[in-house]
Amino acid sequence: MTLPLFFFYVFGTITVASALMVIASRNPVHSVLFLILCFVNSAGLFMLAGAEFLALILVVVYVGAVAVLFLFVVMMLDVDFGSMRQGILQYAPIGLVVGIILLLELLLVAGSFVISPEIAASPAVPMGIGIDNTRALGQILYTRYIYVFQGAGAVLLVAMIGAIVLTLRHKPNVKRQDPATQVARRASETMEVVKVKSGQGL
Amino acid sequence: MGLEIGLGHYLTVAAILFTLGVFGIFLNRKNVIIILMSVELILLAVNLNLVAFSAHLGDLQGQVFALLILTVAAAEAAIGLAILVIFYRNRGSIAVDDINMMKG
Amino acid sequence: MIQAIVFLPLIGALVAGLLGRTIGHRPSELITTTLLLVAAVLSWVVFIPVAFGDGLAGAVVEEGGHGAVLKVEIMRWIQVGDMDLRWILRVDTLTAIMLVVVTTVSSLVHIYSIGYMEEDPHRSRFFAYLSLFTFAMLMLVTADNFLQMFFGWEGVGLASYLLIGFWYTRPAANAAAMKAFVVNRVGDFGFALGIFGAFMVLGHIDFDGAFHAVSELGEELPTMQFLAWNLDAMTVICLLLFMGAMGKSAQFLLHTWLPDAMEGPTPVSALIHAATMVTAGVFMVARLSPLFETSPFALAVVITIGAITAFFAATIGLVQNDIKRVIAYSTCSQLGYMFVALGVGAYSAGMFHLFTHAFFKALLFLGAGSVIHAMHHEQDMRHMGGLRKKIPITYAMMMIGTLALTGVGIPGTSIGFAGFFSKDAIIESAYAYGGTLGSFAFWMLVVAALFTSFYSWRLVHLTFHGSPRDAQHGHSEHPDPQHAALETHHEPVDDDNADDHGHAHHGSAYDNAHESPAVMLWPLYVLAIGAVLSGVVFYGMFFHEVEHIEHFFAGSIYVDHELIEAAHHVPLWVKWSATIAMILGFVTAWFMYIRSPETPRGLAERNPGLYSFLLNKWYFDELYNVIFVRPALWIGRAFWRGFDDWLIDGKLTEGLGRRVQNVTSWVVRLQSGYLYHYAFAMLIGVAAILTWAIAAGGLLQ
Amino acid sequence: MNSDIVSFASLAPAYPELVLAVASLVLLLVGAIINKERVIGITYAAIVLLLGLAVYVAITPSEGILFNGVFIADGFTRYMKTLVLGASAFALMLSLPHAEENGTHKYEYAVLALLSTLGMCTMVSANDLMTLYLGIELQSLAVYVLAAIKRDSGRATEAGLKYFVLGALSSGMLLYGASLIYGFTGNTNLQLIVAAIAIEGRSIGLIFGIVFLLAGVAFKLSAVPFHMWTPDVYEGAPTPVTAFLATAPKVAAMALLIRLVMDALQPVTGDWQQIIIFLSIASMVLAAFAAIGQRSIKRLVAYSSIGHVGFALVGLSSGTAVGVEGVAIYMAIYVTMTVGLFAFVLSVRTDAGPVETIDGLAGLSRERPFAAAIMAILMFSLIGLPPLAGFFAKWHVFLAAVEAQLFVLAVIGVLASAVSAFYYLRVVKVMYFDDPVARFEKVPGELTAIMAISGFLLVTYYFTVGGPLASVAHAAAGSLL
Amino acid sequence: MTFENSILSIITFLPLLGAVAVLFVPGRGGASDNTVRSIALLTTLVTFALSLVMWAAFDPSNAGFQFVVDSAWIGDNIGYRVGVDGISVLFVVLTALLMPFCILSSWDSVGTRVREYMLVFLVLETLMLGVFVTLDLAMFYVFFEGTLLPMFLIIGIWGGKRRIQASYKFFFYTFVGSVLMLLAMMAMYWDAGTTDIQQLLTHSFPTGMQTWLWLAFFASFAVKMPMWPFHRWLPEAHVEAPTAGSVILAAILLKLGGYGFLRFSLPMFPDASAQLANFVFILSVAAIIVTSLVALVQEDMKKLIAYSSVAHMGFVTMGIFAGNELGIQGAIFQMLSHGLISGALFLCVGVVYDRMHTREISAYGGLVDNMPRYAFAFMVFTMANVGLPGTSGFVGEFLTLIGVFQVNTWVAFGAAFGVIFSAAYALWLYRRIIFGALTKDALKGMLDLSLKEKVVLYPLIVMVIAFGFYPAPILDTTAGAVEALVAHYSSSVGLETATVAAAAH
Repeated sequence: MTLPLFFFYVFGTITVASALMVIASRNPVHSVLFLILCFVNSAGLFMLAGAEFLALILVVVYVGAVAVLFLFVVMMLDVDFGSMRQGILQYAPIGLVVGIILLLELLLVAGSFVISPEIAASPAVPMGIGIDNTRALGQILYTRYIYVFQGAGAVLLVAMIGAIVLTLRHKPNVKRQDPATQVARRASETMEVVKVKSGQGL
Repeated sequence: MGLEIGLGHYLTVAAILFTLGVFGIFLNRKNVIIILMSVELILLAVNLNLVAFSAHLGDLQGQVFALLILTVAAAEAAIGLAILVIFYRNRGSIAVDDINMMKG
Repeated sequence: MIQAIVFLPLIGALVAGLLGRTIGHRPSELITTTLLLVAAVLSWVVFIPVAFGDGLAGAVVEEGGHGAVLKVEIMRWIQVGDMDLRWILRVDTLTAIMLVVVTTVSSLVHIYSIGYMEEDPHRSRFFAYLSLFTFAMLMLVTADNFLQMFFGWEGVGLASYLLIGFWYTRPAANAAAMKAFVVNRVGDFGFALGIFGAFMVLGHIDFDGAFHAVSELGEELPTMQFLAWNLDAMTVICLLLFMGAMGKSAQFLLHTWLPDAMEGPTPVSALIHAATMVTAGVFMVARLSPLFETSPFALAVVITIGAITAFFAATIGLVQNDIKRVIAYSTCSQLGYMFVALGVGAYSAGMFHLFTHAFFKALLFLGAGSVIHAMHHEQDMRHMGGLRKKIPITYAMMMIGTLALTGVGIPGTSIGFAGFFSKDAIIESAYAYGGTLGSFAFWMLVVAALFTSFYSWRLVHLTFHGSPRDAQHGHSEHPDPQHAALETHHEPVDDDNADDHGHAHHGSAYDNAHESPAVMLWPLYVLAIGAVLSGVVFYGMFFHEVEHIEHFFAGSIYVDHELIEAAHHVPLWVKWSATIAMILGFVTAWFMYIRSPETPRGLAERNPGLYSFLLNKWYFDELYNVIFVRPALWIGRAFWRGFDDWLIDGKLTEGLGRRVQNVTSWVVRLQSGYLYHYAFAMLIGVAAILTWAIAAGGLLQ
Repeated sequence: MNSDIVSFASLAPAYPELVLAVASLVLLLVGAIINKERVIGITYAAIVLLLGLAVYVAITPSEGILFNGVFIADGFTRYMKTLVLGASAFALMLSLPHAEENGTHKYEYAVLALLSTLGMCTMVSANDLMTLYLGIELQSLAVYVLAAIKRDSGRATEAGLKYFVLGALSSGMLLYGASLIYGFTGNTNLQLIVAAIAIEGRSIGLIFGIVFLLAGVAFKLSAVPFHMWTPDVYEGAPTPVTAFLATAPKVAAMALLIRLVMDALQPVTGDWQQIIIFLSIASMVLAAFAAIGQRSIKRLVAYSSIGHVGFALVGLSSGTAVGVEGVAIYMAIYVTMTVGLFAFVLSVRTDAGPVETIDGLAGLSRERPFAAAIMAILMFSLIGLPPLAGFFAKWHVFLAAVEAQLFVLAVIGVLASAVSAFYYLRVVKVMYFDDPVARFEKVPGELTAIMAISGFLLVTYYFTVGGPLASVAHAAAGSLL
Repeated sequence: MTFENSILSIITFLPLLGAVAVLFVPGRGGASDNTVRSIALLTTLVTFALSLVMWAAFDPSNAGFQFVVDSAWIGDNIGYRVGVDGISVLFVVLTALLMPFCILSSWDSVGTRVREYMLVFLVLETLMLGVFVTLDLAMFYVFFEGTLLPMFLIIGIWGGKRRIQASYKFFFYTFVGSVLMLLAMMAMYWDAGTTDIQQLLTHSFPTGMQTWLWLAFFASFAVKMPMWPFHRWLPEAHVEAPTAGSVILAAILLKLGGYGFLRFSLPMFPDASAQLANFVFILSVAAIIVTSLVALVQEDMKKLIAYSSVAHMGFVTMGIFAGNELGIQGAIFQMLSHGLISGALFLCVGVVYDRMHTREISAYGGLVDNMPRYAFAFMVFTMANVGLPGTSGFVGEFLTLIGVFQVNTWVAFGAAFGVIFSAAYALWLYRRIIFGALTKDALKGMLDLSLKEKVVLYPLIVMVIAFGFYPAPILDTTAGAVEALVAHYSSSVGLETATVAAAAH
């Protein structure tokens, strides 16, 4: 057993196990933590496959942002998880059967991979020989895949607008900026000169 | 089993992850957040697939694709959580069994 | 001229029918009657040269045709493919005879009705119907093709229906009218099929064409596939056609409508149900004699049915109490005679009897009408009696009619009433036909002659002789077994008497009885002349000598030389048989109704079964009710409620609807609202498709 | 790797997308700045923009493959984009009346709709698995938000949540399929995939990839068994949003599906054909039965749209140009009918608010004869009764199926349409045969106009648009193959 | 735009124009209702006049299609093609003829939603005319199926108590039948490559395919006719429909099935027609006998007449599949004549229904006392229904019977029972309604025919009788086309002209 293989098994086993715990654990906080574990180990797998940039991104973006977001929401919603009903697994057996069939079928695919040499010989976007993974990605991301890149930007924009429009609440006693009113402000409305007679209040 | 890390290894792990993700969606009665996490697992499985294929084929498309998926998945998570938050505000619960106003 | 004869009645009918209310009753009556009189005169103008001169004026012998015929084309009718139907008026001797009979009797009936229907509020309608009937009958007799005949055939059926149901407020009249139409339709069913067969086998639908085709058939007769069997085509066709004749002429099995048809006004009975329409069957068989002659079997059937009818109707006539029903059964019976004549091949004899019968039977009916009129619409003979003094002219006329009907005359001489000549001619022909069938027919007819004589004289005795027996004269206290039987069996006649002119309102019907007005008596006189003389005058043309017959008919019917010769040379006892039977009948009737009036009651009491059997007309109505009417209604209801409502609607259509609802509620339950179910459904979908792709896509090789 | 973009003009085929992207940003900014009372103007601007783009796309023949093969523009995309843009525009128009009540008065609504439309255009023009996914996500994410935009409504948020969760699952499946296809063909570009399949032939991985990919697309189309979200989301989401997601995204998804199967998967036609046939039959039959049990108009519409997707897929099942032509025509007519339908749903109101149940329509024909008449026409058209346009839609797709000798499919299809007649007729029955129970409010002008346009097109289809539409669709299908 | 190529389009779409006009009549209520009625009447009258002009210009000696317009329209598979031949021309005239009567008969009896009513009727007229004039397969379906829609509304909106069930039943029976036909049409297009009926008539379909196509067409036409046992929708639809609806249903819509058999089944699938003729015969005879018996026990006037329609349509199907000139000419004639007669009978029922608002037979009796004119009209139509010679009802019955007799005596034998039964149920109906004593108080105040009713019924009387005595105008018009059809059919099936089926000596 070579070292990479050993690490593959380590990462792979932990990934699968923590994924199982994600869906099996009763406490959502635990789930999130297992999810983080899962991602980190997956990053290891990515690394083993030579996708260094993606591995790092996975850790940075997922563990650093997404998973933490999950954790944040879980905490914020402040659900009383103790009183939450236990999942009644009445359909579990049939679900299990169907799931296992699906798994077996997918594994069938895993074992059947063949690719003709012609295709293998001429990849559409070959990995540059001698340049590192990050650079290779960078070279095509802003040229060849500019459209996709910009599109991904749009997706993020949608996510931003969506999150704002859905969750932002204007609480009445919170001071906030309102560009429209601020721009529309006039001097005459903002300042009033009042002569205060002495001895009297306003 | 060979001594090298084969494509099959990756695909197997991805398949298991995918199945677990799917399981998480339909066996879960407790909590919608778990479902969202299951979705992340599925996407992870896909990414694993793509990276493995990419490595095996010596082709970068898979990695670009995976990168795209990561981005989109982040956006998806944001929106999903946002919807979840307003759902919670309306109903005071995120139990899957409670998402049942409309049916038939 | 022919057009005038045929269409004048139609014009009359249209005027009276459509404009009757506008122009009033009397003008309607006058117009229709006048038009018919003109038609009658014209008919005689056509007929006299045929009978006494040198044949039909203007007639030509067409090449390949069947004798001297005068044809007048009116217009096209139905032309499809090989079938070329036109409205053509065809006149030959046969037609000429019928023209005379129809128009004469009809015009007399018109005249008579002016008096008879005087009180009726719908008189113009009545006259319209009468004229319409006459038109239809004339179309029937002048038909040049099967279909035109069928037109007339159905037309007279319609008119008969309308006239029987003329008094539409009476349920019995409506029922009788419908029955007449429907039973006739049963006959038409056969007639129509016969026409189809004739057209298919002979390739022509006009008479000349068909006759020509028949004459070219030769020895090898064609066969045809009819239903499951391959049969001799001509036999099939003739039998089917004869079925039509049976319906129209009220022959055994299809006779039930005729007695009920007496619900109509009496002039109608005289015109339609005695003189003209019912003889259409006879006319048809005579007209189609070339066809019938090709099928001995069909002729045998004609003889059998005719003989049975003659006998069977006479037996029923023996015990009937309604004056009109007696005459109706008599008509039925006489029609049987005619068919026997046709069947044995003595077509001319059959036509002869038709001719004479028209006169004396119309006379009897109109006479009976006069009696009924006198008795204020009382028709039950048991309530009559002794009317001789009250209505002497009617009595005389009825006597003449009875003498003619019973066939009084001296065999071997030319002395006798009309019926004597024609009836004897038939009986002799039947005997001459020979064989088992001939003997059977002969004896049936002789017995029928005896019965005829009996019931005719019974009628005369009950009505005119003896002492009055109406309500005031012992109606209440007579425990007559006949009457008892009558009450148990619900004679419709009885119900009707209650309807309009119940005698209770009039005091004694007998006391109030009066002779009919002149307008009703004059037609009687004319008919009486016919009843006396038509036999002796026309005997020569119809039956006496073969050459004479041939010349007279000029090819319009088939003439069987040998048979007629043989009929003239039958043994003496045969010639006397009918006369003897007639005398026996007379004597019995005299004994039972004049000499010893208790005898009938005694006889009836001793033979209750036979008596009710006869009184109830051999239970034919009941039988038909059980085997045809009720099953038809039952099947109708079964298919309606059972098939349509229960099976198609309940089980299939609406059942399907319920299935759909079931499926729907099941499908809707699938949509549980739970996310995990939805996700699971997607998963199952994918898993199923994957599995199927593996299994069916052959991916594992 | 060099870009193939040499000048601004060479971007011409992608102008609509670029304009949409830029416009959505601009409108977002404007919306943030301008006065609260005027934000509805953003929606108007978006409508005008969409209509303008629709016309522009329809009349400008600029075609080509851009961005190193990830983007394609040809006759087919022009047809579908026109439809998508038009449908979006009309769906946005439907958000104008009663905007406050439906939560569609925010300027974000229009911006998100524009971005979603951008996603749809990307879907239509996708020539690469990546753009395909990108388009779907862009479209979906925006619509998830829209479905829940009435954020204080329990039903709307539930609809958004359901839609989101199941949508995410479906994208997962789609991606898994995409990854398999990529792995087994070595490419993500559709043309290159064709070439690869031509060399490789079928393999289990490829077929599995196709299954997953089609499952993902079927979800967007709401084809059975991936339809489960549809009734709930249609019912829960604000009506204008339902109108939006029942029209344009369906067209885009259908265009995507057609591009995918007819172009990329051409060599394995036999395999995907069976899947499509399965989806088609399941959709037609299930929708026909399920809809009978519905009381809510919007759920009825949901099942109806499921059924119609099934019918449209009948055409695609044939795998021929005629079939594609049929689907193209079908989608156009479907959009017309659906827009009209939602205009009706929005227009029927009593004092107590919008009428939501079918029984609530009782006697409508007496008080609002015009709306009822249009609805009756719509219902008959949805049944597929001639001479209305719905019939011609079915004619084209079934014709393709018969030509491909898919007789069983065709027979099941027509029988399903007979069953479906049952529930459509019920609406007519309630409106026309029953007696009124409530008073109905007056119909706003824009809805009347939309209903009138829809009704007019449906009724006069044979005389007006039928011929031209058929020839355009013919050309579109021709350019694809 | 010449007369030749525009007349059919004008006739077909004129009512639609009228419908549009009706739509835009201003105002609501009485005055505008009258305007609407007048427009509808005028439109239908002009249409009828034009149809007569067309008939006059029609050349019966030409067996092909006339006034043909042929232009491609939607894609390459649906065209605007119209034309008439001897088979269809008279149906156009019949349709145009009956519409004014329908409008007139509903003048007073329909008081609610008049505008919609007239609109729907005018649309229906266009659709019906379209069925007969179109020469494009797809458009045939469009028109054929399109008639469902207005009829559904007519029954459902203006119908009686059980109108909803009736309209649903009507809709589903016919719809399910026709969708199968739709598929068959597509298969025909696929095989022949055209939807042009003129070309399809010369195209010969493979024998195996013919059977399936035939069955699919049969599913539609048999329901439409309706043939037993697919008839169940008819009695209910008739009973519940308003008078004019019943008239149209019986007089025209039922004929679409027969027309379809003649236009498609027989000439396009001759082999299948020959094979399955016996099947049709069995159903026809069953229709004639069974439904006649069912009619005998009905208690509702309209239902009785409806069942009688089913029986009469049995003659039509029988005649068509006899496949000879007599049978087919007879079938066409029977359809036309039944159009007049059954229409008239329903109008007659409408007359008393308008006065009494019940169709129960037992509620009537003795009407002749007060309503002699009505009784007369009813008598004429009853007798025509019975098939009395001298009425148009006879000619068709006779020709179909004699035609089928040459092919199969069993069938003729069975069908001839209809002659008996029809008399029974028709007269039984007449007797119960018209005859008898006038004892029911409710009936005593009933008035005889009004002027409008006379205008409606009297012309029908004249026509029914006139065509009974002189059917030549109709038979001559159809002769050429039928001859060609029979020649085509016989040569396809390989029969000698089936006049003499008498077996060899």
